[in-house]
Amino acid sequence: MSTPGTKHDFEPKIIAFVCTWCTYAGADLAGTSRMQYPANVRLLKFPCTGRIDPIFILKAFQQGADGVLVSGCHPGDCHYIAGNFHARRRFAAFRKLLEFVGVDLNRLQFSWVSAAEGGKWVEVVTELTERVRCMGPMLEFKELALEEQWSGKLDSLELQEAYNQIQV
Amino acid sequence: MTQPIDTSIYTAVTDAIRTEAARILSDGTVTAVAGYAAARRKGSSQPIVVSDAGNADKLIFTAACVNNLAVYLTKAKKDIPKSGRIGVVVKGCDLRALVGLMGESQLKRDDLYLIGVPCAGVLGSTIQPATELNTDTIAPKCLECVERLPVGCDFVPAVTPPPAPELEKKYASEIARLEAMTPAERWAYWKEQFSKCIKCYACRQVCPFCFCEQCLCDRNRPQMVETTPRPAGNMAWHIVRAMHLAGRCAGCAECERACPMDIPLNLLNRKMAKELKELFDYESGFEVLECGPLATFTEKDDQSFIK
Amino acid sequence: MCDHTNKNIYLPYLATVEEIIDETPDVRTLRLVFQDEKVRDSFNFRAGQFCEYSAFGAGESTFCIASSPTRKGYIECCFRSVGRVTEALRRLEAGETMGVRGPYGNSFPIEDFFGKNLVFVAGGIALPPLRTLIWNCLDLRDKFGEITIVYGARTEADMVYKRELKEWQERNDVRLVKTVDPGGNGSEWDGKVGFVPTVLEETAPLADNTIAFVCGPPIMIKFTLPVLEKLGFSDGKVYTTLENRMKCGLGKCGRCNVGNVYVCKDGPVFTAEQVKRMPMEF
Amino acid sequence: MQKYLSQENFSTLLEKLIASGKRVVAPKLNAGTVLYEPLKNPAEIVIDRMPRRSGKEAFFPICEEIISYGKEGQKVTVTDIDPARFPETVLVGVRPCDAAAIPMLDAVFSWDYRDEFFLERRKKTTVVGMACTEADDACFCTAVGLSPGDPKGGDILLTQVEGGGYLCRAQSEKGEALVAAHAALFSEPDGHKSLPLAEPQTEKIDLQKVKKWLDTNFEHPDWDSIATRCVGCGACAFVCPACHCFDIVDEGTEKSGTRRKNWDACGFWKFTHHASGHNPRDLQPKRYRNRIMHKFKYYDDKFGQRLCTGCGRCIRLCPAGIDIAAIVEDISKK
Repeated sequence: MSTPGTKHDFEPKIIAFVCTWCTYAGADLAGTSRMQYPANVRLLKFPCTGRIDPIFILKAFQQGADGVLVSGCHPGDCHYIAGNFHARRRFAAFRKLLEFVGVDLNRLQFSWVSAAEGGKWVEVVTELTERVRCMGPMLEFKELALEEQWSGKLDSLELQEAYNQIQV
Repeated sequence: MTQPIDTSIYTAVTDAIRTEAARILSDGTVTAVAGYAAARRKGSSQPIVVSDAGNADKLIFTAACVNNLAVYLTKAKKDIPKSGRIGVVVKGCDLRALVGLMGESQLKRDDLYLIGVPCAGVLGSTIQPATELNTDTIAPKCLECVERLPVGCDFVPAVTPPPAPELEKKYASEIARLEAMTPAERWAYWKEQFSKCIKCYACRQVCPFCFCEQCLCDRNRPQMVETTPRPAGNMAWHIVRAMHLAGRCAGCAECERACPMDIPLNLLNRKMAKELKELFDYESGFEVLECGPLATFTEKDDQSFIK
Repeated sequence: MCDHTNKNIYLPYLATVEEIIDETPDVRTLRLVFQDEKVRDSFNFRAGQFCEYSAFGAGESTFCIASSPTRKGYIECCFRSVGRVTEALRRLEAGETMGVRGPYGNSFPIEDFFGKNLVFVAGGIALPPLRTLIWNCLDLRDKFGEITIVYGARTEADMVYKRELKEWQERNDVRLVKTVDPGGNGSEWDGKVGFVPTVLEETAPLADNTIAFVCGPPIMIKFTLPVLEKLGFSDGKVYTTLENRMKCGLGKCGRCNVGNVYVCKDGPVFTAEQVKRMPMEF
Repeated sequence: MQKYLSQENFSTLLEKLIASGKRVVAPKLNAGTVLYEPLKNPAEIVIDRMPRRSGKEAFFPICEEIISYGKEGQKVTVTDIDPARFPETVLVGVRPCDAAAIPMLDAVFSWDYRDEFFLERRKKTTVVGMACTEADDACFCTAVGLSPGDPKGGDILLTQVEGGGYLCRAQSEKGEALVAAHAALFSEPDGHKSLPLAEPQTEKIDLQKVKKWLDTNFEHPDWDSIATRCVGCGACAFVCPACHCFDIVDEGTEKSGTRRKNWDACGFWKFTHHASGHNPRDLQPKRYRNRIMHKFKYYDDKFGQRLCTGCGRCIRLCPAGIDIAAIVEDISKK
């Protein structure tokens, strides 16, 4: 486990999509209890895990996340009765899809963290952060974002210069 | 080794479709029949809506009748008149799509008159329509078809389709091949495939299940998927498409057939179908279900992947 | 007109939002000043022309230039926030930067109107395309005969340019008839109640030596044209401006055409005679 | 001036062009599909199959940056694209139907305002065409007044000869310059006989009659039956060598990003949809009518020719089996 204040070569960006009723409160509890956990995680609060569209996860990776955490109420505790049951099925399917297109599932974590589980929150976040740190940056989507179709590619300035020299 | 596939039943099927269409049009059972008609190119066919019994003899069925006509009955095709009951010519795979649409309350069984086709298989995409059907030219979906005789139709010509050729199931073996790769290899595979995508949305437009009046990808507040046909946006679009079809796709493979760039889109759909079968024991079939696998849940669903 | 040879025709000028005027709860006017002094001096346009306005990160949107070419040093655009770009433009605060490409399209042949009476008929958010011409004419007031403005909106609150309507009402060289749809009038409403075509018929401007300008939603135009005809206006003496979705504004991108007429190049100003020859595709 | 270029020398020519730093674009396989793409080595070229997409991509990229912008505090900077960065290109193995479309696009991008993105790329590209020796029943170049050996739009036309190699005819300054720069690879054409050219099966269509019908039949019940089967995708427009409609979109955030021009299609409902919700072409038949009208009337009204070269791609690839050649032929007989 990382000790706060340790310098690392790579600080992963972790995006956490959490439900407001359980996990957000759990993270809040961790904070008010002064528990330490990596500052790499950015929290986005949703009314329910059922509201977390798989496309959000995709978008997070596209926008530069190295790891994504989705967390909500334990089964049976959903504020909206069944939101997390639906989410569970959806994410079970979505992670299979991501795996099939070549996303390493070690970068994606799902968890149930209740409002009382500040400790579990710290544990989940720390483990994911450290795991992703070992894996290094998520390059696939970032590289993809920089790619052009061949027809839209421009000559780089270096190439241009080299070409001009051939011409002379 | 290439072996011819017997499509001789299609002559009888064509005759039966014509007779039945003429009957139901003239006795007022339906106001129109959606089927296939011959087109200009040798051996080719195209969808047609016949509303006059006199035109029923335009209808045909051949191995080039590849389209899934269910798409013309969905909300996305508002322009097709839906005054009264409509007859539709359906293959087994098309019927599964219609059944799915009924399950999603998009269609009512009573509004349809289903003319089922005993099917010996159809041609694969981008094959010249005049080509003879054989084990090389047959659409890959037909090799995995288990329902060559549609069930639950109002009319099915009394002919028996020949048994399916025992051939390698291309999707299953391709999925297995991809699953055996490392994530990086799979990423490279799909990246190459999606690099061909031009965002023509043919895959979406022909899909019976893409009936949203406004696709997420056509909405721009917020723009969840980039509209530009660049690698990043292409990847995002295909992931979104596969996800939105998971648990709904009936396996008609229209997306793959329609793709002008030969992207193996049905592979994604088949993979999701395989996973949903394993996870929730769901398979698309001929029985109308109240809820698809991702629209319902049980308390005992697998959660081994959740901490 | 700016010189575009060998230049990136899609490159916008940068302009600063100098003033923001809320016309209605969802319609806003932006007064823009070009950041480049040379552009500020050289940017000339005629009443009726349009620009492509961009909010960087959201895209471009097409509106007419709503200010008069006689008022130098700035231009104004007026838009209802309904889409991605207009919402982004609405988020801009005074002092912020946006992009402007233009001016594009044809314009009102104002010289042809000298010595004539003018009737302006506008509905709702369609006043801005005529407002540029109204001010242009008012700034050259002695060159025209009588000027009548019939302006209608759904409700009092939906009326744009309220301050200017007041100004026109107070001027004795302009006849302003304003109207709201039945039910859209408040207790202190001092105008008429009724739809624009009906009110226009009541107003009954003389057709003799008069040019009419109509701009509004398609349904209003549809019912106004017959009224004008009844009043004796020939189609060649009725002008309107069309709008269609545009991307380039330059006659390339291929979406604004009505039949073989490109609204961005051949328009946006057309006579009723021209419009009647077009297929119904706008 | 006709010259002979042996198969071997053809490869050498490509090799030299690639080595000189030029972008050599030719039909090649990408994940199982033949597309015009930059060659890494001459062996990649595929000449016996028609590329799925047309050659227009070399000048009219599927997606290109037209400006980039950045915002810091209240200060916005907009950066132009330097046309010097458009690569010098040789487009090789272009089918006559693709080459013939290039002047059609020239007209659009150069009338009135000049689109330097297209024109500059065009200026920097030498088009080496290749006459067709095979045609399928979707090909209809002869029906619209072209032919499998038509030299229109190219700088050089290659014709395959018996026993391998090509007859090479340079037909523009650019073409002659290319031949002259590699003169050693070419020899006299004596004795080399070109392979018979393809013979598309379609009969010539009377395009004047088509135009005449279109002139007066914007409203006609047949439009509905022609287009009911259209599913509203953009496949036909995107594979078409002559379609040139595009979209302009911003990609990025408010802080930084690019403005891009990418292909668009009149078949999409979104194409003409106003933000207000109004759509002048609200139904698919209206959108399909625009496609036919644009190709055989509007473009003709403006530029005096048709916007179709009969490549047949839209016929082969239409998911709904719409056959533009059949439609136009029917119209010509009305």
